[in-house]
Amino acid sequence: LPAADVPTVAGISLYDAPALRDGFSHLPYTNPDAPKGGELRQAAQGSFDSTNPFIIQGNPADGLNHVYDTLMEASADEPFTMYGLLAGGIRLDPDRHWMEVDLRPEARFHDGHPVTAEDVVFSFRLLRDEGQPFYRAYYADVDKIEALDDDTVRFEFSDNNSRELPLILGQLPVLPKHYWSSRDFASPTLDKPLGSGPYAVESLSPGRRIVYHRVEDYWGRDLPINRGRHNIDRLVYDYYRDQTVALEAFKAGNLDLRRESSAKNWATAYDTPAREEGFIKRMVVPDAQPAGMQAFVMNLRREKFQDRRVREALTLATDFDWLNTHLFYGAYEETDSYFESSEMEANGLPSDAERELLAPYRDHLPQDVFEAPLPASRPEGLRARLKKALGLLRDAGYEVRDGTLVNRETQRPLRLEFLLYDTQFERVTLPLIQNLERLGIEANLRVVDVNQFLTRQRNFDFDLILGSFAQSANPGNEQREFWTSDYADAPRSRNLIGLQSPAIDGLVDSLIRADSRQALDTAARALDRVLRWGFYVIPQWHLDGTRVALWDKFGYPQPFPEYTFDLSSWWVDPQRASRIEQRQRGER
Amino acid sequence: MANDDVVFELDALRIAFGDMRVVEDLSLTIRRGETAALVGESGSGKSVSALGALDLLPPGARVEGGRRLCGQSLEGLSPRRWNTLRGGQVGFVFQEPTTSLNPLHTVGKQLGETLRLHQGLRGRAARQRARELLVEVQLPRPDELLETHPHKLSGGQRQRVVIAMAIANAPQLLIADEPTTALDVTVQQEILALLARLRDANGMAMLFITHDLNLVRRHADSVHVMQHGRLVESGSVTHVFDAPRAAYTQHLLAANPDGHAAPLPETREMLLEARSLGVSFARSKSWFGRRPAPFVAVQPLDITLARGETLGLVGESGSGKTTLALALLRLTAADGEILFDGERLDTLRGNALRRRRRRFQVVFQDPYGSLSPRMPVMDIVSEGLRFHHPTLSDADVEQRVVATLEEVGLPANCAARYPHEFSGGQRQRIAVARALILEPDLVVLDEPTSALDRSVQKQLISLLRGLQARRGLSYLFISHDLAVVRAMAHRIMVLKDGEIVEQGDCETLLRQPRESYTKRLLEASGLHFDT
Amino acid sequence: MANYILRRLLLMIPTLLGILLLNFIIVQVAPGGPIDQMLARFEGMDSNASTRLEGGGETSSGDTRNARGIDPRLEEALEKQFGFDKPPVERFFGMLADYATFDLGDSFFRGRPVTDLIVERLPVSISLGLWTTLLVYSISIPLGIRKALRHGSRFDVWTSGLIIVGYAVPGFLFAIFLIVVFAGGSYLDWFPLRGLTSPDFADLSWWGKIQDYFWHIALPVLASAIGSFATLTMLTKNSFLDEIHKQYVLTARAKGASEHRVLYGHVFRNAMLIIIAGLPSALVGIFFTGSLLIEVIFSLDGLGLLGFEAVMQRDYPVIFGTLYLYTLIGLVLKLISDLTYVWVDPRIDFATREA
Amino acid sequence: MTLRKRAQPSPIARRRWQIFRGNRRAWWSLWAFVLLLIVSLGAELVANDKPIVMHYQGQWYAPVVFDYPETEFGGFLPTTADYRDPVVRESISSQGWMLWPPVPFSYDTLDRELTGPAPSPPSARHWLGTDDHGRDVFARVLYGFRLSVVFAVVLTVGSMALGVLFGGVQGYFGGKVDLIGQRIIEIWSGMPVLFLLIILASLVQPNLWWLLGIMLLFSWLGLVDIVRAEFLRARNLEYVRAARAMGLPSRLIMWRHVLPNAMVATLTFIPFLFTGAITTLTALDFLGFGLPPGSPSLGELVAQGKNNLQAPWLGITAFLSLGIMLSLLVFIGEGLRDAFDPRHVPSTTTSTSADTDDLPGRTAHGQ
Ligand SMILES: Nc1ncnc2c1ncn2[C@@H]1O[C@H](COP(=O)(O)OP(=O)(O)OP(=O)(O)O)[C@@H](O)[C@H]1O
Ligand SMILES: Nc1ncnc2c1ncn2[C@@H]1O[C@H](COP(=O)(O)OP(=O)(O)OP(=O)(O)O)[C@@H](O)[C@H]1O
Ligand SMILES: [Mg+2]
Ligand SMILES: [Mg+2]
Repeated sequence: LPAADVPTVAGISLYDAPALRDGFSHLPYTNPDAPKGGELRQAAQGSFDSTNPFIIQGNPADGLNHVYDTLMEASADEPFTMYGLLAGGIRLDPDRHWMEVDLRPEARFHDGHPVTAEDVVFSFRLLRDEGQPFYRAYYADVDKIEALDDDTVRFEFSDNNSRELPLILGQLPVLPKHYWSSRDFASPTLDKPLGSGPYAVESLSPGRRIVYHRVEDYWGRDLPINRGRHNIDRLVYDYYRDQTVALEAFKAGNLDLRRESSAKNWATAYDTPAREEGFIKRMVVPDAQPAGMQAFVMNLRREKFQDRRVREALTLATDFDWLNTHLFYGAYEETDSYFESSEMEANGLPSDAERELLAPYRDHLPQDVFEAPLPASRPEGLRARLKKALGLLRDAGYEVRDGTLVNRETQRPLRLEFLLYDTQFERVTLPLIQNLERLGIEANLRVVDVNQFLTRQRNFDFDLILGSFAQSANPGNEQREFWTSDYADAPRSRNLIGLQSPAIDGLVDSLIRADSRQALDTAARALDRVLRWGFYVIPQWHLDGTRVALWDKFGYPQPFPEYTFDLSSWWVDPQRASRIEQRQRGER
Repeated sequence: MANDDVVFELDALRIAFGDMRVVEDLSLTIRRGETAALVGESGSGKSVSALGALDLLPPGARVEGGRRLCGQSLEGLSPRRWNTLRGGQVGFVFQEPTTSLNPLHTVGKQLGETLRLHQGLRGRAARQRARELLVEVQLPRPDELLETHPHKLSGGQRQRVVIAMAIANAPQLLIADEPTTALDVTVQQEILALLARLRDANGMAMLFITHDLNLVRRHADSVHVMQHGRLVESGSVTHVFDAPRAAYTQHLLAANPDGHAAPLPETREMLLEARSLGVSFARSKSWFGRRPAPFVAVQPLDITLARGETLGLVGESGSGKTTLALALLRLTAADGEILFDGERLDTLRGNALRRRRRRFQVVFQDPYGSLSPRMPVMDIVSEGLRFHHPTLSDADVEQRVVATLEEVGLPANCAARYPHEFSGGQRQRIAVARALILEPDLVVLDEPTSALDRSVQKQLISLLRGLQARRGLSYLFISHDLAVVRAMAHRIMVLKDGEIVEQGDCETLLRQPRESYTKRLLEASGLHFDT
Repeated sequence: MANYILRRLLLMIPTLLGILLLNFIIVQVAPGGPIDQMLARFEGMDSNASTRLEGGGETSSGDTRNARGIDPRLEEALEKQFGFDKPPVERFFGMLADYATFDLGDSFFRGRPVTDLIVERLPVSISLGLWTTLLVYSISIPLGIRKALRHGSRFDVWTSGLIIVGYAVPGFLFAIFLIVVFAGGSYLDWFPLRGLTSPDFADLSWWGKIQDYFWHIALPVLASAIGSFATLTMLTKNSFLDEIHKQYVLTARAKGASEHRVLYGHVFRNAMLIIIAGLPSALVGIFFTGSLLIEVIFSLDGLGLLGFEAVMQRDYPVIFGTLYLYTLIGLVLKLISDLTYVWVDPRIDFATREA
Repeated sequence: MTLRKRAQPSPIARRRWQIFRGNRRAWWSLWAFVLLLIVSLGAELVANDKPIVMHYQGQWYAPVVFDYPETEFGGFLPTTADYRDPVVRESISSQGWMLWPPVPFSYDTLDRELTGPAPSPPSARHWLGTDDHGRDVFARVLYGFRLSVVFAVVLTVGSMALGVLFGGVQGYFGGKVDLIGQRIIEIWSGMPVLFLLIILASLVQPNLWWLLGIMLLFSWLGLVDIVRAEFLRARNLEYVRAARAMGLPSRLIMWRHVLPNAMVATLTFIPFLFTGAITTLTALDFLGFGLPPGSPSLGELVAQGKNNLQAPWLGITAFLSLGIMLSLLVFIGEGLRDAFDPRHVPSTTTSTSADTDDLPGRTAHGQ
């Protein structure tokens, strides 16, 4: 289709049309009247020694993305929808063979240079050729990029299989060509970077802190997409090596906001005077992002995991309730789906559409897929589950002899090794191991350093490891790597389980080819069903949301955007901020 | 009886270590310009009394009784007061000169410290004065010595350094514990004359602890005799020497080294022979400077010793006697040939040499230093025995140790004590016992009797002679005490500056010395060697 | 002596070679190399020190962005970039040639010269090392001497108790304790939580800078010193106990030297030999490898952390560069300490003693 | 002569023993340590998740010694019974009785009936609380003490022996032995221990003995310099020359004459080496190269203390266990030092002066 026939739009979405009409005034989850000003101090982990986040080398500082504008900006309220930022208009071939982008003529870098199509082309090539390796992977399907004129760029794609590519290109940060052409892009630098974004680096001291200030005359400040966003004057990232200390820093008022990853800290660490006086507040900001599957992954390449009954028996040995109450302060929810907490999660009996997808593989699939409702029913209580597990193991040809579970035929005991690279998970693995031991399984835990872990993972030299199959709201190509036969033996592949099932291959194919949200959901549910009834992993838990503790000086739009935790729409309430400041000063 | 003249006074001094009382009721007074001699049996408490008087005993010692210096009581003095007193008003010469010096400081520094503490002398002035002091105590090469560390000095040289330190500040009281034991008689005379001069010039009082009654007779005014920690007699020298009242005093006066070594058999079988044996020590060189010529301690010389023979080695302090002896036993690096019992000793090494060592033993000049501080006497004495005769049973070893200790005049029940718990003379005898217990063929005795009173000395000499007679032992006997040498030696060799000046048959040499150096030695000794 | 020194200096070359070779071989044998590390980084599996050293959350967040996998060509490119396409022998000799001219190469991961990295981190390590050493030595030695003098007294017992407590309390726990109590938000907020200086350090007056500096290093130095008092104090005490009864001490007393003079002028030198003997390794330890955890906790970028991270990341140039430098300094220090022996105790020599 | 009468078979040993006993602190420390050691050696009887003995359906059982399957007690699991499982417990107590150890938890027992989240604070049920796995801290300390002590004893003795041997030989013989030996040691100490551990961990699951072996290879290096320095000095002393004159072989001279005087340093270091060994284990656990997961090590407790600041009993317990152990050892060490110190003044005379905060031997010491 010639470009002239394609309408120019302000936003694109993966499947359907973007929720907001062209000419919307502001994003729904922003407050266009939010006051500007104030400061947000956050902790960053570790250290940094570079301000170039795009390359392999160096340890880039946090927050550098604030400095650059991208072609488009994602809405936190919709899954995989982007609206033009630098791009004033987008023309996307309905068959997704090409895309054209019209740059906003008023776009300016911080030094006043206009942002031109040349810059876009330059950035694209620079990132692809010298940037981090994932850029090369991302842009592999872009056959051609071309500046049609000063403000228009055209991308041509090699195949239409990846619906996502236009959106990925929307994330392209645009770097100033005039700046970089005289500099070495490939080696780390500590110069203040030049961009066109809402913030600029004010000061930095390597490894300690980096401060951004809001660019007062930011060219895009009044764009609808930006209205009510980027309200805070100064963004400070203080580097802490140690999380305990960072927590103390927060409590001492050196940090304004903290995302808490530990349920224990969440439950116990915030009982400070400041919280009692109402200066500190905690909240869980929900999001509708699929939780993905975090689990102990069984390596199907090993003989012992071939039997589905054995695998099911292993899953029965977890005691999530105990873990959750005793170790996690009840903070988590048990995961059972691979697309947990999303539309794609399978429930109950398969729908007709799902059945249709599943039907061709009927012979390869266990009956349960078709007949048993999800979530799979499991006996209440550990003893009962162990009993069931023992039964399953006996069916699978094992028996207990002198306290150990041995295979009746080979006489070999069932031995399992959990491989970890991180001692944190010891406390959740050991109870499981003890339960397995009650079944007579000789299980043990092996904690090795990351390097060895990687080597063994690459060679698939493990029984069970902790794996995490993260899912986005729009699963796509990556599913192939997760589940399909092609990747089962490819070194370093993410098919940790070693799945080689035509049924799954087929379902993944239909998922990727889905041309509507509906079709995608159906395919995902069918896939979920098959994976779950295969008992390939021992699922763990998830949290639907982000735990944040903050000094109560922020205003934020409510309800929160559905999909992402987005700080750019927050603002500082001057009154509360000064109250907090008074308190801090008073105490010192 | 307070008197302006009284410098130092002890009143019923009692000293005990734990429940062991070592000094009982010692009282004495010393006046200005007076030399009081403290004599007595080895181990009778002389040194302990002197140390106790100045609060220098190790912790755990209890001192009771009155002590007064110039009429001022010494009880409960402040530390500061003690510091001005010690080294300033009171000079102290310790019995063990070898161990008394700080091993890590040069002689100059140690002398300088005394001068600085009490006279405030520093830098050039202090150095100048220190040099003068060294010259006064007859030390050779004073400039070099000032920069030398104590371990490079001979026994007598160290003793003189200690004396120099003691008199550096013209003290009112000088306590000298056997100050001249390591000195040859000529130097001894000069030192004593020096002390006498100081005494007369400054009105210094002197407490002179010694076992050498000759010296007492010639240099002291009054004498106090101790036995078993008690004062058995005191009075003026003439009084006591002419009419001793106490039985012990009489015994002591009567005891003189006498007798002679048993005559040698006709067929003289050589035990030890050394040819052109020489020792030299490298002098330390300054950075990048040229290395100065080494210091020759022993000029290449020949020496022979027959089986059953005693060779007396005499000579000026620092003349290389100790060095020669150590070289002979391969205990210090030397050039030349050494033959022991027909076997080349200088080429032996390792285990072969070690095995031979049983046959030649040595008593070091510094007995204290040569005893392992952390070993009880029992272990010290039995150690060699256990090693060289591994077959001996524990009981046998123990019994032999006890027997040997008894032979040298130490009771057997001292076996569980550590070296520092003994008196100087006792330690010397421990060292002798350690050497003798191995039943060697040759014993090198480096001043073995310097800390012994006459009676014990006599006992030891007769023990040694007895052993020689019975077992055909050979001795290399180094001593300054010509009377003892005469009682022991068959032959005498006179050493000066590392060279043999004269050697020959004992009696002949003593009666008709040829060299002027020997003559002076004999004169100074005050002994009369006529038949 | 000059001869001996020359020999020692010459022997440093084979020693250094030996150490480098040994390390080179072992490091090659160890599983996982920088390329795996690099790839792991892209997969979001970071292996820096901090993640190993602390407990965090119970959920591991995967990053969808990287779900795309890694281009196999990248691996080759990396290999070439890091020089792994050459055989090990060639790499080893190449490294030696560079080291001969003190060229330590560039870090794989940071893309900067190793020398720069080291120089950058020196202020932290020197601050920590210097003040800790000074603090420890200036307290432990007099304390040890005093304890020796009052051996068995009540003073001796309670000070022993105190330093033992200091030793027993794990340094990092103490550091956290200090932070919570003296720098955190819950109790006293007296000290800063991290870093060597304040962000506005450059604007401070001369005096303000000094204050700011000490204000910052007070807690880290205290935390890293706390455990070091015990050994040194006890060592000093025991060596003094050993010397204090020797005859020469008596002589010094008889000279009228004050107790202080006796102890510091006479006994000190005799007793200090073993303390001097331990000094070089203590110095190397404190300055270069020392307080990893303290550095992590107080967010200080020091050499300890640099070394540890280099090991974890298999950043070979940093590993070998620092190793080379530390070893060289260590060897020199050792020579110096040997010479100090002779200077302290002139009786000491290094000549052979035959049996 | 006023020599004290002593008529004991080995008077010197008696004297040392007496001095040691005279030092009350050392004496009690020794007792306390021995007691702790004995208790921890019998840890299985003190803290265990199995009854010591039990009576069930007229039969006797000793679960601490023998494994009985749960089926024996009416359960369905044919594996070793979990006596803490309420079902099993009920079944047994309805038809017999059980005698539990004072602490009914072993080091790896998860308290499944814990009421609150782990780590839970000290209570009657868990005297020292639970750790963040939900395991009884007291039981862990008890077992951990044993493990640590075994590790530390072997490591200390081993590194002492090696350190003294190598340092001594180099210092005593000097010359080439020293020159070359020192260089070898320098090279050796340049070994990347961390990498060796990594390699080890990739070959085997490191256990106590493996770690011990590796640590032993390097831990002695710290002692060498000090022992060497002492030997370099002592070999020039007069009594060493005297010993040589006696014909003693070098090994005996080193052992009997030089070593006792070089012992100051060595003896001082023993308690610290000992606890140092435990800290080393801690560090290894910390880095993840330590004992297999779940092992009761004090090091792990320390790490937990750091990660669970909200549960101070973890850190405090770890600190107290280390502190008490070290104090006992230091005090015992001081007692030993005194006992072997030839100059030690028996307590009868010092008892008065020792307790006044005064210089010892007021009158006698001078000043
Ligand atoms: N530290 C000590 N502990 C126990 N007993 C000691 C100690 N010092 C000395 N003695 C004992 O005290 C007694 C007196 O010793 P002292 O040194 O005064 O003898 P002395 O008269 O000087 O003998 P000599 O002439 O042999 O030097 C001796 O029996 C000795 O064994
Ligand atoms: N290690 C050494 N280094 C340098 N010079 C030394 C060393 N040992 C001894 N001397 C010097 O060698 C000379 C001889 O010393 P030696 O000890 O043999 O004398 P001596 O005859 O035994 O004297 P005394 O009768 O005083 O003991 C002395 O001048 C001494 O200074
Ligand atoms: Mg005496
Ligand atoms: Mg001599």
